[in-house]
Amino acid sequence: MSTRDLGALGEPIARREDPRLLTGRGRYVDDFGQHALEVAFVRSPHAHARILDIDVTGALDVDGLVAIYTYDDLEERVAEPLPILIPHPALTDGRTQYALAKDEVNHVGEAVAMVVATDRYVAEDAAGLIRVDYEPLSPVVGIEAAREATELVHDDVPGNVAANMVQERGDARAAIAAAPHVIELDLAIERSASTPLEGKGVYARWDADDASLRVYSATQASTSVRSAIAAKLGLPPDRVEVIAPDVGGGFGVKIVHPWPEEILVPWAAIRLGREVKWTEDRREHFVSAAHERGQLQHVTAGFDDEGRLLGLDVRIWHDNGAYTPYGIVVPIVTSTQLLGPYKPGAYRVEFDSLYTNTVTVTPYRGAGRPQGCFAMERTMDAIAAQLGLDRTVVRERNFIQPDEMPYDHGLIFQDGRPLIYDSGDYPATLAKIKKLVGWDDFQAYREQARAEGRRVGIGLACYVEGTGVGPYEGGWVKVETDGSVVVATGLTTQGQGHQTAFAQVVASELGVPIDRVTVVTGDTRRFRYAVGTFASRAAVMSGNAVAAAARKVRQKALRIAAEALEADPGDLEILDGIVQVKGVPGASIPLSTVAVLSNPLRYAFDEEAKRATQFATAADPDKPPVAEGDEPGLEATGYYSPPRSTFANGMHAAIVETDPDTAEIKILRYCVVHDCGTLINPRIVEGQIHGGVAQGVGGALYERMVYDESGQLLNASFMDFLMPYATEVPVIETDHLQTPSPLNPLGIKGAGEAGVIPGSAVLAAAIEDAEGISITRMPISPSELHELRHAHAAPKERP
Amino acid sequence: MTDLHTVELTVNGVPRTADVPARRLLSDFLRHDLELTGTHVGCEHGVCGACTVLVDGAPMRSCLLFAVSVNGASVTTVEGCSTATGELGPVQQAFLECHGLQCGFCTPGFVTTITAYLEQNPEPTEDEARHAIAGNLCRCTGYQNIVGSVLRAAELKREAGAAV
Amino acid sequence: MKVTGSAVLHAPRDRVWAALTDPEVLVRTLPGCQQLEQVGPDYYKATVYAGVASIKGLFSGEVKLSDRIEPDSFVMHASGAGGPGTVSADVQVRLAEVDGASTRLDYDADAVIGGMIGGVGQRMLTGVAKRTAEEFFTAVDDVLLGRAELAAPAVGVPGVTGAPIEIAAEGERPVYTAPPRARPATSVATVLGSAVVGALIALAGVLIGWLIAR
Amino acid sequence: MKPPPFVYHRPDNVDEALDVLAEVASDGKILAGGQSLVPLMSMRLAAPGHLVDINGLSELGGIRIGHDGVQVGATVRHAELEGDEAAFAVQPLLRQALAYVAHPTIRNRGTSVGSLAHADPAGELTAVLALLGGTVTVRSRAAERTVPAAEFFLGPLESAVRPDELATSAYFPALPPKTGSAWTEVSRRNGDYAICGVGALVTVDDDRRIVTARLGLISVGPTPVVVDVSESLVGQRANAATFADAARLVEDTVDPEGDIHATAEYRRHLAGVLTGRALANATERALEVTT
Repeated sequence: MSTRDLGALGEPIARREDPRLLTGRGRYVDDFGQHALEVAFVRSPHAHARILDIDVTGALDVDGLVAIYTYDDLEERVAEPLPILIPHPALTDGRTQYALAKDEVNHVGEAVAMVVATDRYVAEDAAGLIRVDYEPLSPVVGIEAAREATELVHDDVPGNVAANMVQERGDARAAIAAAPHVIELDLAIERSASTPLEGKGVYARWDADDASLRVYSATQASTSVRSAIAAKLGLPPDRVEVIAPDVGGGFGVKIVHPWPEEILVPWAAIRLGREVKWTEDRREHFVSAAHERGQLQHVTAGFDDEGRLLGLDVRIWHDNGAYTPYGIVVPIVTSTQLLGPYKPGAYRVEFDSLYTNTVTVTPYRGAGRPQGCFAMERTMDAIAAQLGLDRTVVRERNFIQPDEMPYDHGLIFQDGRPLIYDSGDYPATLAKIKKLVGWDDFQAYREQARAEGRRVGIGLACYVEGTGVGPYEGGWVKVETDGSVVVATGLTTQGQGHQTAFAQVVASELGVPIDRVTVVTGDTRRFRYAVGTFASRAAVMSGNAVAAAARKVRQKALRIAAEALEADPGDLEILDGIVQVKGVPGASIPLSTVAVLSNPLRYAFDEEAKRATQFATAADPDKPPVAEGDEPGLEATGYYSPPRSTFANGMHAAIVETDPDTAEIKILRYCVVHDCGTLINPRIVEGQIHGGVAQGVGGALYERMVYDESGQLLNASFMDFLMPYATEVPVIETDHLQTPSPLNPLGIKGAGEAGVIPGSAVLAAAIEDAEGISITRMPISPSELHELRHAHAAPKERP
Repeated sequence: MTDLHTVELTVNGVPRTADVPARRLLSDFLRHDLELTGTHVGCEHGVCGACTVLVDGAPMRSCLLFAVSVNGASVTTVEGCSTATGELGPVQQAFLECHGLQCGFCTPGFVTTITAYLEQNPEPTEDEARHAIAGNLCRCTGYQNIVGSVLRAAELKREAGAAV
Repeated sequence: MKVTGSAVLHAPRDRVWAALTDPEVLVRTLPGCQQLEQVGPDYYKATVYAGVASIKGLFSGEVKLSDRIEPDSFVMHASGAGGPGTVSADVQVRLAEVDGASTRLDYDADAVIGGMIGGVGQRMLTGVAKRTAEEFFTAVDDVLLGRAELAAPAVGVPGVTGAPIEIAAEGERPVYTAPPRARPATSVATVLGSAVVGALIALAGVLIGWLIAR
Repeated sequence: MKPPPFVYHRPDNVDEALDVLAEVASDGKILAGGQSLVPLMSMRLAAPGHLVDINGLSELGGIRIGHDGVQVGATVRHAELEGDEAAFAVQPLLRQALAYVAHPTIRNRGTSVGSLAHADPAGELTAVLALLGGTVTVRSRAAERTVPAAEFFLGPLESAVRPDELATSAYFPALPPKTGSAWTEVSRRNGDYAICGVGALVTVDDDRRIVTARLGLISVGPTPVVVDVSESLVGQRANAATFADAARLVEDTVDPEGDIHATAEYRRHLAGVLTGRALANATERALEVTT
């Protein structure tokens, strides 16, 4: 690794994308195609039903209607089920939907017919006139119903079990049997969802002359969408361009691909020879995108008198909804990441991934970790309570110590690689969070509050997050002849500030001012190979990839400059976009000139170019202008492919107050200590944490997907799905550690998901502490806390 | 039913007109008929606030208004919250400085709401700033930096006022 | 949603039974019901002008009666669909003599409200259902007490009651058309229990309350 | 989510509006603020064939203040009424309750009379009107009538305004002397529909004893609920009053429904708790104006 001048790296600079976004010049999918035809879907009102007949005649007279499609209109591979993106041997009974429902619908909101019209208003008019005759079937709703399996979601999947998987290290059950103390906990987390402010959207234009397709999609994985569209529509991949423009938040739901609409909209555009656009509305997003989090978990823990975990046995029932397009990543993540910073003597985990007639489940920020963290941290609190120990003491006794790193858990992680923690200092993190929240002073505060008739409680939760999942990302860096630098990487951006962070990486690697660097993401025209933005991987993966590309460019620049300056490359440095001989002022050449020289020219099209033309250079007449093995241009492509994930960690602590009368829950303080290795831009990382915490608070106190027994989602709007406003999110106090990852040159660990992970765990702990009532289900509302108080008080009143 | 109505608005100081059906929502009128796509639509039922624009100076949900019903009004969108010379306005500048946005989708509604709010209350406390933005949803930022942006924008406006 | 409730109707059980299974009575008592078309034994197609306040609309669905154990109980199955939503309900109705002059009606409904209305109407559904149930039972009671004509003037729209029910034969199928009528004044006294919810009304599609299926 | 088509009417005066209403009858709806109607239409839960836009009718604007009360025209926005100092002076409960109506942005467009006509059982102003014993004036082509609050709210989303009628104004009586008012509510998020909301009016005598105490509640029944708790408090020293009996009385009176946000039992409990809080605040204010 060359000596790096960190320069802008690590600086909390303002984001370079912001002026555009702040003045209304952002370009989101629905901002394109103002004259495109627009799509509306007829979606099932039933959770489980057979489609007997679709009668479109009522809609045919609608002025402005262009086309109506049902399953019967679909051709070839468009008529096949959508792919299972992440196959797994344990996923024995994976099922996916058809782009338009064939014969049967399996959740409310599944698309049955597609209407194309001159605008969305007209499309909805026509959709409302299509009559679908259904034969309702018994729906399976909720994990208990799925487990009982008296009714089946898919006739050919017995027990509603899509997957069953066991992982074990040591003999956990024997260890528990031999342990001095054993506790059992039943824990539940309800459904929530990503709910980005911008829904999904697809806009497609077909160029018949060029036989090429361009698709704009609000996706987290444009290269994969391109592959999926090419495969489904039978097009050569190089005839398909997919662009993720500005995307209004993702949080996981936009990683799934292809969504039915990503196939249907381009398909219709080709068939009709017209531009076609679909913009998901909020209700569609609730009933036809994806949810997550719904899990039941039974924990059995054996421990010694000191509170050390001797054996841990966890049984998980995961609600995967109607289909499994994204495989079983979520329960695998819960199974493995549940362990957090701890090292139980032996561990066994088994999950069933179960079908229900509800919206499909795919990862939502945190992706199974909030459930796992809830299980582990509630267990730690229960152990402390049983032994009468301070909750931080029990945790500390179970921590993996810094000198045990790298630590191999003996399990397989979601990326198919061994679960090996690369680095982290958990005792130091704990010390920091205790100090930040004032853990040791809380008892005094509690007494004081109690004297004022107030109930307060404190909670703490720890997590470890595998980030920077492979297989790879790539980056391309080019220095233009005006000295500006363009950077492209294939993964996409949904607000993470990649145009700033990657520019910081490249600017510091190359030695150019950051305002000369422009970054493009998620555009298959600009970079062809990529995986996507998920699993807190962008900074780790593309950060290191663009760094690798920039380093290659730097080396080439130094080589060319050395020839021009007649100096040794080793004596050169690049400062502020100028290559110079160290310690020799005046012996320098701007990168712009190096870029000119890197590309031997015949034609001079401007003043700069003249310097590279054939009569202007004093090139060796015996050598080819472009040396063997070399390439014209000051540009390079680099890739980063890690051996395995890198593990960030952190701890949250919260102080809550519960109203003795109304049972309202107020967060008085919320503290975060976070370690994601080297920070590229601390301000961006802090923003990620704030946003994650807000989602964690939402998941703990406000948000849930309420299904009734018939599979109707009862709160499919922002009126009733209670995403927090500013008044519901506490002030977030943060502190950082920086334990660099040894796995990548920049020492980065991911930060995107961390903030959300411990939300339910830490708030349940604080509420339990305030109330003296065991909290085992999240989220919790004031109404539910009120009920718990009654249930808790009842035995005393009526012995 | 499909009769068109001529709607004339002054948008960001510029007279604009288009013939639209009565049911055209102001949000769609701005975005599609006038191609001012800075105003975003996040829920279309008046809860998220992304579509907030100023109608005769007052913030309103453009998704809850029929364009025809505000015929003749003066409308300010996020595009109109910049300075006369096209530079960032004080609220926009504050968002830039305070990292008050991530994906930027909800941002236009915050910028318009805060722009109007600071006219009413030029020196908000932190708590007032938080309440001022409490009718707008953001899924990215956790609001902390938006609250900071409100306070910073107030500061910038005061500085600009003092400089004049 | 599962809903239960009960009401006391001021007539002997056999008369209540007769009224509740008589399309001529149903067509004039089901709130908003405009037309019942008999398509088979105990099987009707219904046209309902349903809604709340001036937000109203036409809705069509079907009603079947089954498991008739006269005069104790029967089951109503109702279903229908409009643009904004669907409704279907199975309603178990039981009649019990209170005394010679009145009958207690208990119902257990399992209603499924689907589509947009199911996802956004939760806050209002039970309230609307309850209101509509009261209206229905009051109307039935009025018929039973022979005071149906008296109900209308109470809400002050003259000249809309007392018109005969028109029965037109459309092919083999009798069609019952409701006379123009005003909304009867409700009388909470006829409805028992705090959790009375008018799932019975699902059969009239009225749980869609404020739907308009145009 | 786009609204269905409709015929748009923008009458030049109230008579013209009433003519249209008479003609289109129940196929028509008034468009005032539209903050409830437009989302219902976008969700296609409402599809009126005709909208009669009254926003341009200046004769329906304006807040008229008298010693006896506040008259609010049909096009007066919540924000206008909330900010009106003279209205606050005559009837402070208006501003106290309006602060809880959704968010300020909604209040900038939504009209107070419109929200009464909409008769949402969670609408703060319904209980304010009912508690104060106000009236709503409605006009049709044939007649004008003034409907007392007690007869105005018929059911959830159902007011006494008939299809051919236009609610032209609402009248809120002034706060009597030696009286304090208060509004309090619990909602899930700031600005959400209340899980329970309570307004209180407390009148004291010169001896600082409570004379009357009344409450108006929302979200605990199909229409606003008014409870007179004077009997449980009369004669009590206002500064030492305890409101436990009043709270129990209210709990026993209301008949709330459960929903996805709160059980019926919790709503009932809140009605009691908030009754105590609203009475305490109102009593305190009554004492302030009585000294």
